[in-house]
Order: sequence, then structure tokens, then C-alpha cells
Amino acid sequence: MRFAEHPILGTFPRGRKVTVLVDGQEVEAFEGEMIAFALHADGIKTLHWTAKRNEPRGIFCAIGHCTDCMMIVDGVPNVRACITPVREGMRIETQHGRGEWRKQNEKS
Amino acid sequence: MRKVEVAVVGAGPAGLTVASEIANRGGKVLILDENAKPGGQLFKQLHKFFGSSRHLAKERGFKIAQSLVQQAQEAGVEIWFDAIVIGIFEDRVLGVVHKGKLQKLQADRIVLATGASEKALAFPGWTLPGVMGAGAAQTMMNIHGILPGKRILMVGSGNVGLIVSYQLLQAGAKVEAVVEAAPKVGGYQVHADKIRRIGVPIYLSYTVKEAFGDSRVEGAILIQLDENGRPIAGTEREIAVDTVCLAVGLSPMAELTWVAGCQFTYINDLGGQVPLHNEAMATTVPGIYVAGDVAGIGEASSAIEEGRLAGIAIAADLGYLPNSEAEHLKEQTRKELDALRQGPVGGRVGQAKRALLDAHATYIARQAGREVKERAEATWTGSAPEAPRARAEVPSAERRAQGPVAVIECYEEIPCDPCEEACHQGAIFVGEPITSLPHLKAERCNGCGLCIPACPGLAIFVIDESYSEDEATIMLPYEFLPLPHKGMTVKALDLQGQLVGEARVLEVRNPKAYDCTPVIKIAVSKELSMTVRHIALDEPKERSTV
Amino acid sequence: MTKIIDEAEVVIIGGGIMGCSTAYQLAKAGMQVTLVERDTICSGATARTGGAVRQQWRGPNELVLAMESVKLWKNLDEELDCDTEYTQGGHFFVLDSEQEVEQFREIHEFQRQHGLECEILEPSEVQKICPILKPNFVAVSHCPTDGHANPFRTTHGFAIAAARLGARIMTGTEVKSIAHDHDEIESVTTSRGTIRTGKIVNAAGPWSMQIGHVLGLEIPVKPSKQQQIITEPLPPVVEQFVTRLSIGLYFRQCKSGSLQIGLHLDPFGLWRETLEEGYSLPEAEAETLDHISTFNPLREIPKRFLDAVTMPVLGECSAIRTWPGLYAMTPDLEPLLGEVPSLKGFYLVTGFSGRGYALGPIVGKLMAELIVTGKTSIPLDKLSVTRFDSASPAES
Amino acid sequence: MDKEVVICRCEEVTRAQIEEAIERGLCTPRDIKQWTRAGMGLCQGCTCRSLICQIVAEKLALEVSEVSPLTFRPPVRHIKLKELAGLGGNDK
Repeated sequence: MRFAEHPILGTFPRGRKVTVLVDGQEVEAFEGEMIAFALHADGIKTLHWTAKRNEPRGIFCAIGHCTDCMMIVDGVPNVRACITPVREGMRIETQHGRGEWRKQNEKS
Repeated sequence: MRKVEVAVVGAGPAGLTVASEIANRGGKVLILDENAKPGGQLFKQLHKFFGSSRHLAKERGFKIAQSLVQQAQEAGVEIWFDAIVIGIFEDRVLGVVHKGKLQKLQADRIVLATGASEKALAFPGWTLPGVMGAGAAQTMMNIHGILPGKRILMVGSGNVGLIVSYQLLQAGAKVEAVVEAAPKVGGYQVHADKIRRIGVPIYLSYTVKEAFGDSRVEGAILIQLDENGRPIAGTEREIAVDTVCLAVGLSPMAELTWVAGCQFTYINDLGGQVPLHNEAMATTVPGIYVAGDVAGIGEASSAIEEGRLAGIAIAADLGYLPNSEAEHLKEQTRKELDALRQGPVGGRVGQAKRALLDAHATYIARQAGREVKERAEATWTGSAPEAPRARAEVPSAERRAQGPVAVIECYEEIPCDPCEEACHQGAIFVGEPITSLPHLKAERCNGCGLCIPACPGLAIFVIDESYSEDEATIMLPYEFLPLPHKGMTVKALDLQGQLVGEARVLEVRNPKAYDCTPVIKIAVSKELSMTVRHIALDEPKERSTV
Repeated sequence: MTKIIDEAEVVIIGGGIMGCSTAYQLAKAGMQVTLVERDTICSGATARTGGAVRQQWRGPNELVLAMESVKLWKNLDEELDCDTEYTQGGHFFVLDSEQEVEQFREIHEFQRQHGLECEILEPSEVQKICPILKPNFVAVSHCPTDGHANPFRTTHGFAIAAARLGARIMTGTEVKSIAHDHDEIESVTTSRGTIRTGKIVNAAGPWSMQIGHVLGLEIPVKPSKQQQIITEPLPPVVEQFVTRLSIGLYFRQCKSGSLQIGLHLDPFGLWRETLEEGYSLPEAEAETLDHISTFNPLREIPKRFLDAVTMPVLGECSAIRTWPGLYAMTPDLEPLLGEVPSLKGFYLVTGFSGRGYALGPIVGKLMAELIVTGKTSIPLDKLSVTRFDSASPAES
Repeated sequence: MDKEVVICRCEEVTRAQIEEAIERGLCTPRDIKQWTRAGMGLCQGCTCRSLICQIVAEKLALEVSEVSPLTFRPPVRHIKLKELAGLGGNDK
């Protein structure tokens, strides 16, 4: 959930609206937001399933230090979703284990 | 390879201060910070800071960050953002990833002001989505405007746990509970009171036994601990939460300090392994300094003073400051630091810091091949610092009956004095040292309430028992949305957040000078004047979202 | 003399692959053995190795050892009750000139005489079995029975198995002095006390010359620095251990999924010539060489790696750790094995010049044979220190 | 503490695995890391290094201050190979 107003910060400044694809579904986000937070705001908490125990993981450190928010972004696995900003048209996939490389998107 | 005179890693309070101190005297300084914005952790801090009114007190963290950055920039400091220092190599070479490339820098002096990192607590379910560091929650809500969850369990009642709980409440979440393994609250009482009076229970001698849920946190089981910290079977209680925040302490973020080859020692009260340093903040590796949390967990004001110490030492070392003047300035700064390191929290840090300096001196002497007499461990007992000097007193019933008067509910020695400065009547006295409890000269107080928004602990209330036959008025700080408006009837809550009656809103003051700490004046029945400390609005509307 | 803390038939100095393997075999043979290590098990050169278990591209003396070692590697997991992550995925030498190809053809011929089958593959053939390699080379020398393993697991596996058989493993124990009566060992004194013994095995790798100095012995070993990086775990991309001599590069993918990429250094004279800002081997102590990463190779390793592979996307994967390591170099790049003739009971197991890890299992076995029976099932005479004249005890 | 609780989040190493390693005689965090991979993953022990020290201290009846922590090596933050190589980059 994104809040519109905050008692200290006032009206929260947000960037332009963008649409990203998360496991094939369109999700709205705002420019400047990190992938993991945009997904969280949309109710998506599981970003990654672990390799050995196949357990779900979500945001943990939120500063790119831990391993928990790795996702496949535009075909590249192990992208730290908490420190990677969203971009219009970005293809984001839940990563299972070590993930895999997808065919590179045709860069427009 | 680029050469710089001084490289500072970390643009938090310590790093920015070091840089300004050196640059103001003519040194060339480059700050490297891995974040997109400078200010370090200050940028996530929305609360007003304790401290001396001469420095930064009652400023909110993110604004302190802004002014420190401005100071540094005016001093001519160069700052690289998104600049990640990946290592320190021979001859003070730094590897810096900046603009997507690894660059090589060599510095005459390096200051590591890399701050702190969060400690962890492992329990079944701690890997579930929804369990996160308190810092992560802060980043989400205060930087990105996204609520981490709706129902929160906070693990740990140190200042981080208390402050983040408060910020979560401000952002619109419900904090279901704070658990603390120790039998007493870890952080300052005023921070605890801020969330208690909203109704957040703080369970002491409790820990989280387990978080559960099907692919995300749906609840947690709490369990009570005995005096040895062992769980007591049968005391489990389940609470429904969607988020568990971990605030179980900080440790120095000292990776680079290790990589640079500095010597360390373990001091629990400073967060664990800390780099040895001397009084000028120099480590055991020539030319490499530390300042702030990386040199032992403290708070922002002392990080700034440590930054100043390092800055003065380096400026002198590089010839930008005569030695005699440097000595004088260092002495002054040390006095400031000593003043900050008093009271229940600061005092412990102060003792631990002295132990760290001793350990450094011992190491240096050993390296020089000098015999070192084992220092008497008596200097380091870890015992509580000296007893509080005075107890803040409550104005007498007679005084309260005469008209509005401030009630200062500040019972711990905190390095903080803005209330003294805020009072135009000279009714509040803190004096030296800055950790002394505020003393109210009730006869001088006119109940104006200016001290209310000035108090970073939100611990001052103005009571007027002369208001009417059966009603008293209370002025209290209220940093939440939506604000009540005049004439509204609201719930009156006591110190524990319990509903004790109704209140009528008489006035809402929110001028710019209050800096987002509106003051609400309410009328309650007279016998509740010393009980009511917070209000709640009926059926709060769903917060507006984007 | 400090207090006697132990008595052993053999004291092994060094807790790397050689020391632990030898300790295991001696314990298995029923000897009373104590291993002393100044840091922790697998904390020196073995901890920094690339992990190749390679037979090809070795001189005649080592080739036999390597082939025998591979026989042991195949059953090592069972023998030690430990997953060493050993895999026979093959080893590629990527060849960049006709001259190199020619050289390897000759080596293959000689290896074939000893029973080791290798082949030269054209770039098109390589593409089929290892698509990650950019075909910007002339050919590849492939030995399908080569492979790699996990040095940590192997070394600890040997140490744990040795302890299980009664060996005493003493870590955090630094050798201070060695007492001998003329030409016979009497005891070794460590930071924790003195151990009475008649036999000492110097398996201290790049630090073995320092152990020699304790005895006034010049052991012809000198340390040489190398540098490696490791990436985050990745999906499978390469099975083979790949070495490219012309640019000093080697890499493998560990079982964890991490790519381990290293740069062969001084033995091939690569550093001084190719690094832009120049690099001269510092004459500093082995101590600092071992701990401090050098900047230039950290940049050079991924550069060369990315230039050698077909997947530019690998540029997106992260390096998570880098480390320097030391090779124990001898003048002829062959190891020093066997008893020092002038000092009875003082054995050398060192000087593997960056190629020892694969030989660990067989060398431990042969050393145990030598110590227990005085003979070895594979002759080691040519690897004796007597091939150099420097190893002689100082007059006392 | 529950034995099956994950201590190293990156490599998914449980408390039971760490305790088992200690019982085998691997008594420092470095030994445990080499044997179990706890602390060897992507975050290089950022999160679990102090937990491992605590477990070692508990199992061996030591003070935490007596346990030597895991070492750090560059890069102290993970860095893309292309960045390390000085390739690409976004200088404009």
C-alpha cells in the first residue's frame, strides 16, 4: 500500500506511472520505485523461491546486502529487486532457485 | 588512477562532518557514498533528534542530513553518490564502483565512516516474506512511501525498535506489539511512552518463538523468558500480524575496516567487533581513520563529534591547522563528547569507548615492543553509570489549580536541552551537563506550550486545572493524520493507551514553527488531568492511498 | 624448553591438503601422528586453489602421480565419508596458436605412452560440448578424465577422517623451533608447547622455507602470488575446468553454482608484461602476500573472462569475493618429496608450484609408505630435494 | 533454539548442520563456513556471521569475544563482473 499523505513528509512525491510485467501480469508502479517495493505495494510479497528448500523469500534488508529479493529481470537472474528501480515495460519474473537466463529482450 | 588528499567513505553525520572540518581549512576531500542520497541513516529518520540546541537538537533527522550536506558542499567537499567502495588495497588505494565502472583512487588519508548494520535474530519462520529488518521497514515507508504491512510485530525495544514502531504508526500501520527479551525497555523511556500511550503493548521478558504463515507471515507466537533468558513452556501466545520487524541491535558496518587490515576488539556495548582507534580516531593502520557508528554504536550527535575529532586531527596532520590550535579544538570536542556520553544509554557507551581507547593503547605499546602492564579491569566493569542527579518534578496540585502549567515527563538523563531554549519565561532549566533532567520553575511558567513541539521526546504537556468547575484542559503533541478539528469529540487515552474517557477538542495549533508537531488542546473531566496523555479519533477513516 | 604437551611418532607441519592427506594415511597405517597448523585447517594455499584435478600438461614425474591420484579421487568420497564434490567433467586447455597446438600434440603423444587419453578439438567441436567458450581460439586440448573438486571439503574430509583414526589435529599451533641431535630429529616446539617426535613432515606449502629456516635449512621454495574471484551461484553454464595459458586465465563452475575465476601469475611471466600499470612481485613477506588483494588483477580477471565467453549476460552476474593466494614455487616447478638426506626424519612434501591439489590423495599415500616402510610404490627419487644443492643444514 | 531453523539464509544452512560440524571438531566460524557453506553465499555472511559466532560460543562454552569472526575480503559489496572489468558503464 502506498500512502498519499504523511504527517511529517506531507504529500509523498511520486514519479511518472509506469507499467511492468510481473510473471506476465501487468502491474502499475511509479518511476523511481525499486522493483521489490512496487511489487510489495501491489501485494506481491514473494520474490524468490530458494534453491535447496524451495521456500519463499521476500524483502529482508531492503538495501541490497542480502540474498532474498533476487528476481529474473529482463531475462537476467539474481537481480536484487530492492535496489533496482522499475522501468516502463520491464519484464520481472519470480526466481526459482538459481534462476535461468531467458532470451534477451529485443531492446527497443 | 586518481589521487585525492582525503577520501571519506560514507556521507552520514560522521563522514559529512569530517569532510567539512578538513575542507573548511583548505583540504581537498572526496566523499564516497553507496546511496543515491547523502545523509546516511539520517535520511530515513523522521523524528526530532535529542541534542544540544546549539547544534541540531529538535531538528528531524532528514533535515539534519540536508544541513550537513549543505555545509559540506559549501566547504567545497566533492561528493560521489552511488559510489560503492569495494575494497581498500595496499598504499591506501580504494576500489570504487561509480557510474557502472570500477575506478582506482589513491588517498593520502582515508576516513571510514560507514555506519552500522542491523543484527539478526533467527527463529523458525524468520525467512518468510514479511519478516524484515526494522531498517528495511524504514526504507520502504520513509523513502518510498510504501507501508511495509498493516499489522506489525516489532522485535526489540531499543531506540531503533521504538522509533520505527512510532514511524510505522505515523505511516498508518498498526503495531500489535513490541517484544523485548530483557526485563526492561532497551531504549529511552520517552520513546517507549510515545508508542505506549497510543496503545502499543510492550512485552518485556518476551521473545518471538516463531513466525508462521503459508508463504507469507500470517502470525507469530510469542513466548515469555525466565530470568536466565530461557523460554518458559506454556507461556506462548499467538498474535495475528502480517509483518515482523527485527530491531535486535546494531553492529559496526566494518567490512572495509577489516579489509584495510585494521585491528579489532570485541566490546559488546559498542555492538561487537570494533576497530581499535586512538583519541584522534586513527586506527592501527597508518593514514586510516574511523568515525561514527563504525567505531562503536552510538548516536548521531556523538558521530558528529567523532567526525569533528578525526577532521581536526587530519587537518593538522596535513598542515592545514597549527598543532596547538588542533590540540585546543580536540580538547573542546572531547568535552562535548563526554557531555553526550552521560546517562543510562550514553554512559554505557562512554565507558565502553574508554575501554576501546585502552585496548588501542595496549596494542600500540605491544607493537612497539614495550612491556604493558595489564590494565586493571576495574576501569571496565560494564556497571551502570552514576545515578541520576535529580528527578523532574511535577507541578504541585496548588500550582495546577492556579492555571496552565507545563508537566515535563522526562525522567531519564538524555543529552538534550531544547525545552530550555524554547521557554521564553526562563521557566525550564537544564544547565550542565546537558544530560541533566529539566527542572521546571513552576512559578515562572505561563503555560504557553511552546515547549511542547520543541521536546524531541514529545514528553511535555500543559495542564490547566482552572479551566472550569469540572473540566481541565490538556495540551498535547499529536503527530498523526488525520488531525482532529475544533469541537470534535475524541477518545481520551492514558499513558498505556487505555481508553479512560472522552475529550473535547478546543484548539489545534499547527504553525510552521512547530515543524509538524501539532499541539492539540483538549478538555477532559478534571480528575483525568494527570491521566490523559493521548487522544484517538473515532473510527479513523481508511487512509488515503495512491 | 617449554613443557612437553605431546609425543608422536610423526609430527606434520601444515594443515593443507598435503598435511591432512599424509596425516590420514599415516593414521590409517597405525602411526601415532600429530598435525600442527598455525591457523585453521585449510587456511593457507589449499584454501585458495582453483580446485583442478588435472592429469594432462604435467612432466613425466608428476604425470604418473596424477594418474594414480585420480584413481584414488574416484573413491575418495567413500573412503573419507565426505562429499568432496569431485567431478570428472574434463579439462580444457584453450590454445591460441598453432605453436601451442603443436606443443600439446607432442605432450599428448607422451601422455598416451603412459596411458592417458587426450584429444585436440576444433572450435566447432568445442562449441557443441561447451557453448560458453567464444570460438576465438585455434583449438582445445581436452582430457575427459580430468575434473575438479572442492578443496575445503577435501581437506577437512581428510582431517576429520584422520582424527577419527586417532590422529591429533592441533590448530592455532605455530612451530617455533625444532630440536635435533646432529642428524636426528628430537622434538618440535610450538606456540602451545613441545612435542617429542622422531619424524617431521614439512607440509607448510609456501611457508615451508620458513620451517626450513627454523632448522637453518635452505629449502628451494618461494611463494608466488595469484589472484582469484568467485561469483554468486549461477545456473549451470560450464562443466569443464578451463585453462587458457596465453592469457593466464582459468575458471570452473563449482557445485554451488559459483564461477571461480583465476589468473595464473608469475610462473608464466604474465603479470609484468600484461598489466597496464605494471606489477612487480613485491619482495614482501609471504604473510602480506597472502592477505592483501592486489587491485589490478581484480579488474583484469573479469575482463579476460568476459572476453573469452559467449554469454555477455555473464557480465551481469556479481563477484562476491576475491582473494589472493600463494603458490609454493620451486626452480623447476616440480615438487620436493621425500626425506632430507642430511637430517634423518625430516621429510619434505612441498613445492608443488600451484599444481598440488590434485596430487593430494596419492602424495599422502606415498609419504605414509615412505615413512612407515622406507619405500614407495611409485619411485619418488627424482623429486628429492637432492636435485638442488641448496638444501643442506647449516653447520651448528 | 529450534534445530531446523535456517541460520545462513543464502546457503540455507540450518542450526543442526552447524552444530553437527562443531561436533565433528570444526570449531571456528571459518571451519564451519568451509564445511557447511554457512556464510559463503551471496551476502558473504552479512546476516549470519554473528549468529554463527553465537552458536560456536554456546556449543563450546566460550565467550562470543573469544570466537574469531569470519574474515572479509573485497569486494565488500557484490559487484557485477562487467563493472569490475571496467567495461560498459554509463558515463554520459
